[in-house]
Amino acid sequence: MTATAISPPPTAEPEAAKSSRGLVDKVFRARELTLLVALVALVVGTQLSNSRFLSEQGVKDLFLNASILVLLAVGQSVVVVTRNIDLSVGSVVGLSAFACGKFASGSTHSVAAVALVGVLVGIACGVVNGLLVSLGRVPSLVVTLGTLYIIQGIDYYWAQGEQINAETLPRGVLDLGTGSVLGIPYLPLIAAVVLLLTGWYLRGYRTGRELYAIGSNPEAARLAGVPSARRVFTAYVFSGAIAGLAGALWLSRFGTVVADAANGWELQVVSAVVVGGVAITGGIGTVWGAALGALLLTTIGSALVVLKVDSFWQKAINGALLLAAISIDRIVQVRVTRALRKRNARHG
Amino acid sequence: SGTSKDDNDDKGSGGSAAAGANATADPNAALKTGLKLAFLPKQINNPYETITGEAGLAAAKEIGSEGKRVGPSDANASSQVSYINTLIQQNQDAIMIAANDANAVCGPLKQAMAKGVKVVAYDSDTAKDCRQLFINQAKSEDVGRSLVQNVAKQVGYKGKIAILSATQNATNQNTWIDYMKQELAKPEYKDMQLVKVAYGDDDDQKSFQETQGLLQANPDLKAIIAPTTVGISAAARYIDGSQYKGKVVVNGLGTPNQMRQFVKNGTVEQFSLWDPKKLGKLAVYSAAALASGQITGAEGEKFTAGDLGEYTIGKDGEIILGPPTVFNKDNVDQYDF
Amino acid sequence: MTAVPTTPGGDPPAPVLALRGVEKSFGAVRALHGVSLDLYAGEAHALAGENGAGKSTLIKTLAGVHRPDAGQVLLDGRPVVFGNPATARDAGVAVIYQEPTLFPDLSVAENIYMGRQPRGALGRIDRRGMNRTTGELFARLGVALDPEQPARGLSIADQQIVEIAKALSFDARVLIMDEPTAALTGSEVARLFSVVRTLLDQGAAVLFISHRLEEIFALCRRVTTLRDGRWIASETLDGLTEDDLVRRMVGRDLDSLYPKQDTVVGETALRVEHLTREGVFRDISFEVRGGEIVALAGLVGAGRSEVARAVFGVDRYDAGSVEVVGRTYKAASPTAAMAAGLALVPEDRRQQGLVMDLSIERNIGLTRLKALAKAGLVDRGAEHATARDWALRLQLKFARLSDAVGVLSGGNQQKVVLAKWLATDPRVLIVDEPTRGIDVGTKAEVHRLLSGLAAEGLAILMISSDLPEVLGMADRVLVMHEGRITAEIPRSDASEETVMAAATGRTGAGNAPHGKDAAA
Amino acid sequence: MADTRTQPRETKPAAAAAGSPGLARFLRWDLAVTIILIAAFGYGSADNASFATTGNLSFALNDIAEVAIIALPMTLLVVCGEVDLSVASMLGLSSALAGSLWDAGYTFEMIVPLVLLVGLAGGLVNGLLVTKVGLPSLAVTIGTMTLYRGLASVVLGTKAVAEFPQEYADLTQRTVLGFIPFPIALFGILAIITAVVLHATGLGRAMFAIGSQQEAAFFAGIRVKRIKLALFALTGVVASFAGIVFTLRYGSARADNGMGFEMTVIAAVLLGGVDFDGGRGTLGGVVSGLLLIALLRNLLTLNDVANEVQSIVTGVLLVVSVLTPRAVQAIGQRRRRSEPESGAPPGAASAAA
Ligand SMILES: Nc1ncnc2c1ncn2[C@@H]1O[C@H](COP(=O)(O)OP(=O)(O)OP(=O)(O)O)[C@@H](O)[C@H]1O
Ligand SMILES: Nc1ncnc2c1ncn2[C@@H]1O[C@H](COP(=O)(O)OP(=O)(O)OP(=O)(O)O)[C@@H](O)[C@H]1O
Ligand SMILES: [Mg+2]
Ligand SMILES: [Mg+2]
Repeated sequence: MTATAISPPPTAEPEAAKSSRGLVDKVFRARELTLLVALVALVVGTQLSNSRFLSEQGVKDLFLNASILVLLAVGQSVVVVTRNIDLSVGSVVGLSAFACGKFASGSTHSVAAVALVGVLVGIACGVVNGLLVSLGRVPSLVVTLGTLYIIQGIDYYWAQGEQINAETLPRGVLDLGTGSVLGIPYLPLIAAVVLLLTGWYLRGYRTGRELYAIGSNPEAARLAGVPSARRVFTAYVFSGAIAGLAGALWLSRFGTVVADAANGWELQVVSAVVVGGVAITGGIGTVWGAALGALLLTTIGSALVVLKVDSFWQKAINGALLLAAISIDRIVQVRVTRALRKRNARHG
Repeated sequence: SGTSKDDNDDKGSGGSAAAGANATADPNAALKTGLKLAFLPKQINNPYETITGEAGLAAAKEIGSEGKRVGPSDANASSQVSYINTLIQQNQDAIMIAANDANAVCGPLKQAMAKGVKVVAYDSDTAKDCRQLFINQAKSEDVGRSLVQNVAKQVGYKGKIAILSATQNATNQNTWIDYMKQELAKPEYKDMQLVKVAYGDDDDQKSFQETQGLLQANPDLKAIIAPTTVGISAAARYIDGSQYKGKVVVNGLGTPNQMRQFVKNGTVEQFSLWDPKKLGKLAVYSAAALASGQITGAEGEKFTAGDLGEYTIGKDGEIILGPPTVFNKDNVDQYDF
Repeated sequence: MTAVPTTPGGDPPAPVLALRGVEKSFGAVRALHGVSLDLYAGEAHALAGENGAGKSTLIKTLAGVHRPDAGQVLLDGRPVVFGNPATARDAGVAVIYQEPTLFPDLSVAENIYMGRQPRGALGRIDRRGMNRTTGELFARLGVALDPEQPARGLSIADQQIVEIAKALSFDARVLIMDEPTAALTGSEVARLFSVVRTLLDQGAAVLFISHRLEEIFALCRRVTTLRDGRWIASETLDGLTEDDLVRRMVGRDLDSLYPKQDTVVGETALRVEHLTREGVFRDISFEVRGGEIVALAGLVGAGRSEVARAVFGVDRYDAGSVEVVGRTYKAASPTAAMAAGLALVPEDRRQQGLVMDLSIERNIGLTRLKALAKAGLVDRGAEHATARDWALRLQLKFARLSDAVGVLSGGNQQKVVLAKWLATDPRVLIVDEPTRGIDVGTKAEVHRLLSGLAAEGLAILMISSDLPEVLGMADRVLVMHEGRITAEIPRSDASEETVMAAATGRTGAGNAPHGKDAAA
Repeated sequence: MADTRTQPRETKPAAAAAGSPGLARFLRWDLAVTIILIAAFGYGSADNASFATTGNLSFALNDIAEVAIIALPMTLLVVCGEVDLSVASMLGLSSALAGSLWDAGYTFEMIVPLVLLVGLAGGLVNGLLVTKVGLPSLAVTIGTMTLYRGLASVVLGTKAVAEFPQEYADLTQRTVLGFIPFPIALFGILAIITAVVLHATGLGRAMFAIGSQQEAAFFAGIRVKRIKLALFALTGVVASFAGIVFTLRYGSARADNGMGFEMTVIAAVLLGGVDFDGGRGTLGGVVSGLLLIALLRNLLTLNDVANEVQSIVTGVLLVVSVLTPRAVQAIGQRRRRSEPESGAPPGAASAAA
């Protein structure tokens, strides 16, 4: 071969590569930034038209409303980055909330015990999902659509139309939903702690990165010796546990539960995750984005009510906003990539 | 045929006409036993429907008949239809239905009546020619007007009020709301202003957030009327945990068990409801009476509903259960449902 | 069974890794049939064989991807069972697979260190350390890749380099490379070889697969040949000629590898003028006439594939025009390009060339759905007949035409891609790396085929990184460098020196249409 | 296609199963569903005297008419690797629109084309967002699902419009051959057309190719985007047509009509053995899946099985429908452990814009 004569690549190249990478990086970061800007704009705009929006009560309500969705979005993201999905979350929350209610109703169980029951119920559901998806190696959308029906059926079968009333619940459980420390209600606090820990873990730990690897290219993950089945299983158990916890929180927040708590929430959760920039095709996205997505969606809901938008329009506007969010995100991404290419041209 | 009813309204007379065409009432006929009576509630696991239905089943047992409850787990118009058809196949003697949609269930119900199955609507009516009887828990007009009257007294005939309803399509809700609006149009309410009708979809959490939204949008709101059991308890619970406690009146239709704590802690002064158990019971008795030939559904016919006493069929085959009970801290402990 | 190696020390050492009588079948296909192999420390061992001979299967058996149906894997003389890739890796076996397997969404550094990222405080990943060591690996390979760049968007060559870096990062005792050079050009190959030689000096054992025989001779000391899953020979390369090796691989003597026929050059079939795609290529003008094979040469990343994609309507271009058989056509989509008489055998056959799940016959029929239709319905008989004819003509190795194309070996897959495009009876055929990963025997067939097609009057534009192929097949060579055409060299003047000079931009001829003046 | 976000896909195991086609063909899931269907029918007839009566069957079939009609274009979409979750909302929007137009005094003959036009527009919105903007269809149609349902309540609010012209309403109740309801007969005709298109024409071939390897299909000159766009548009039109059928069948136009139907449609398609990742499935399987759902529902209700148990049965069927074929493959794969070479290379999918 004649190749030996060829000089090493020009020195200018790594620098160009570096700066272009910086820009790409910024764009990715920008997903979260855009969401934040949208959120702030929304809040400010609403506040300008109705000053009660950001009253103490208003802010409190905003965060209280978002907490459960944020939690579920965090759990869902962990599954979605592995190129899977968990549609059963709504049903799991319902079952867990009812189980917690049954457990707590008329008893003096501590709030920790009730939450534990919720988490255990969630873990049980997560284990079923996880086993089916990771061992059965079947499309997760279908499996979890199946378990959505199954878990809901079990829940309804058990409840038989029974309603758990707030007055029968121990004080401690209800306090979790209404109480606060240093003026910050417990619920958002719990959601924030779970969010922080999950984000920290996904970014900084081998097993966390492996979840992204599995979602990015399952076959490559296998060849790299990543125990995919075990990781995916864990992701489902985690998502289940979070949904179970959310069920317990649901009980404490609303006091009254019937079997169909969080019925149909799976789509809202997936919306939040998608708006938050977690790719449904796996490998991309952060829990920060997902949490912001959840916060944005709930805030839109609250803002529409406060802005006295006709309730008939609320749903339509929600849908349109979801579409706008993902479209703009995508268009910006494409534009930036194109701009990068042209810029490289000028440099080259 | 039937009785002396002389109604020019085609649709109105349909029910009695259909019934009267092939039968005459024999008020002295014995109540048959071994009848197969089926409840078809709006939604099988709705707690209110459960109370009504269970009481009905107990009543069916009392009279020696066989009752059952079937139904969808979502409150959709179309979901009930499959059940009606199955009930026809099963040769039930009577169907007692709380309709999710007055018209969607019509076709199959007519088929049922054509096959000799008696149809009694309760709680939420179907179109008038699709059933023989409608057991109205309370006269819709009374429910709507009295809620406004009670609330007006509570707020001193002044200020903004809002309504928190169930779903946008619920027939009974919309009827009541219509009457509320008519009542509010009267001059004595000129200082009261209905700012919004919000819909909580009979979903606890949605109702909760709608309440919260109502108060944020209208901080000077004086009262919320929630003519739905899910809505009123969610509204009360939000008010209870917020700064608005004691400042905003909550009234409407609720069950004593759900509302007891709010009445006792002062969040809610009063609310109304009929006894859902009696509603279920009356539905069963009237269905049995129809199936036994005691009545045909024509106006003016009378029958006895066990210990509930005697009832007379009104215009359009409607039977009124009775006036709603107003609950407050003095009487709420006497009820358990 | 195997020849005793002649190590410098004199004593025959024990093999580090060995296979003994390994059998492996996929359904009815016997991929390996009693194969043995010894790898010694400090020695590069070549594995030669035609497409489908079982080379990749053998490697996967060594790597723990497949478990042999019979036979043993020996590590340091002791039998071992590699249940999965991780156990093999932990035992010191690093593998570069034939097809790059990267995580597109993760950074290059994470791709290399997935599952074994260096850890710092609290067990957290030490990103800075990871990026630094990645940078060092790339420096060893003499490439300028950014460790933090996501793998998405890397060219195939860069992907292969990341794979190589990954394998190096293991500091493995055994390094197995399945056609690592298929996507690389001379300079990168040379770099790779010098790094591998260092590893050999440090005592690593290397197993190397390539269809480029000169590479085998340049790097390896011994060679094992497989044919149809059977072990043929293991011997030292000293004293062996390329012809000997080819004979062992194909079981007979081979005619010329570059059977270029002289043809009558006809009308201009493809004329590209001032074609520009910002940031990728600029001001590309050339023409290809009927009966002519024009090669587009250049280093990897020069933008050759991009030109082909733009001409074929896959990518948009910002300026310029394309003319096919005298008619300007707007390159809006492959559909339009096909209608104009163009065909493109793409660079990446797994993603772009074939639908892996579909059967062989359906893949071949895919480009001719309209032509195969009878009253709107697909004529399965005709589809089958076409596929059978082409399979025969290209000597495709297959069990049934209704088998999914995904189970064919790489070379046979490439034949299916060729068949699918030749079946459209194009006026201009663009082939992008037509013989990448194809064994010598098939390669010669493909060359004969291209040559024959040109003789029939087809205009062929051939993109190739294989310099001997370019020199052996092309009537004219266009050379690209950093998105521009830097030289146009007629067959008579084309040599490794002239082409490489233009490809590396050392001619100083700029856009000179006749590179030969500068290059000579 | 430079900017399609094609993800590298695992080659599906059936490719490997092709090694033993005899076994694979014998254990194909769509055939299994058909056998289960026949078994369920046999059991039902023996178990309950009122099951196999024409009246009951006619009703059981009519009960899934709209779901069945929508399942046809949905099958094509799923084969192409896409999905449309907005169909039930489009059904509701069409129903609401038909209701409000009827209320406003339009004749039914004017209403139908108008409503279908709106369906077309809705389908195009989905299609354009997927093909032009390049968004995943799952995300897009979750959005339009909310949007269209919202628009439905904007159009009709709380009202429920009834009293549609009897001659049209009758069409949805009339039967042919004694027990096959008109809408189902129509479905049958459409199903045959769809089956021919999917399994015997070049267009069908193209759809399978798109579903298994979009980029390769594009390189082969298949108009990937155009086909997808057309399918989304078709799905929109069919969903709005189903909305009209629904409205007439129940005689009631409401904004919440058909709530949750999308899940039943998708369940039927998947139950019929169509691979959710695209590229694999048969229309016959989907028809069997639909009939199985209809019969099971009817049988369970007839035997007074509680609604929640039915929900469990649906769920279990779904899980089994995907688990069984994999289990069969796993037996085949025991001999040849799965194969990385059949995995696609990752970066190759890259192709940045
Ligand atoms: N997963 C599989 N399923 C079925 N057959 C397979 C599978 N993998 C490989 N084969 C078959 O085994 C034989 C050997 O294939 P292998 O990939 O080892 O060849 P190779 O020597 O690497 O060829 P190339 O040089 O083209 O890469 C071929 O006939 C191939 O079709
Ligand atoms: N998918 C992609 N995303 C971003 N940039 C790319 C992509 N593919 C190629 N490039 C860049 O475009 C330019 C042209 O690359 P390309 O590989 O097409 O060149 P080539 O001369 O055809 O090389 P090869 O010999 O590999 O075919 C290079 O700078 C390369 O890094
Ligand atoms: Mg190989
Ligand atoms: Mg190239």
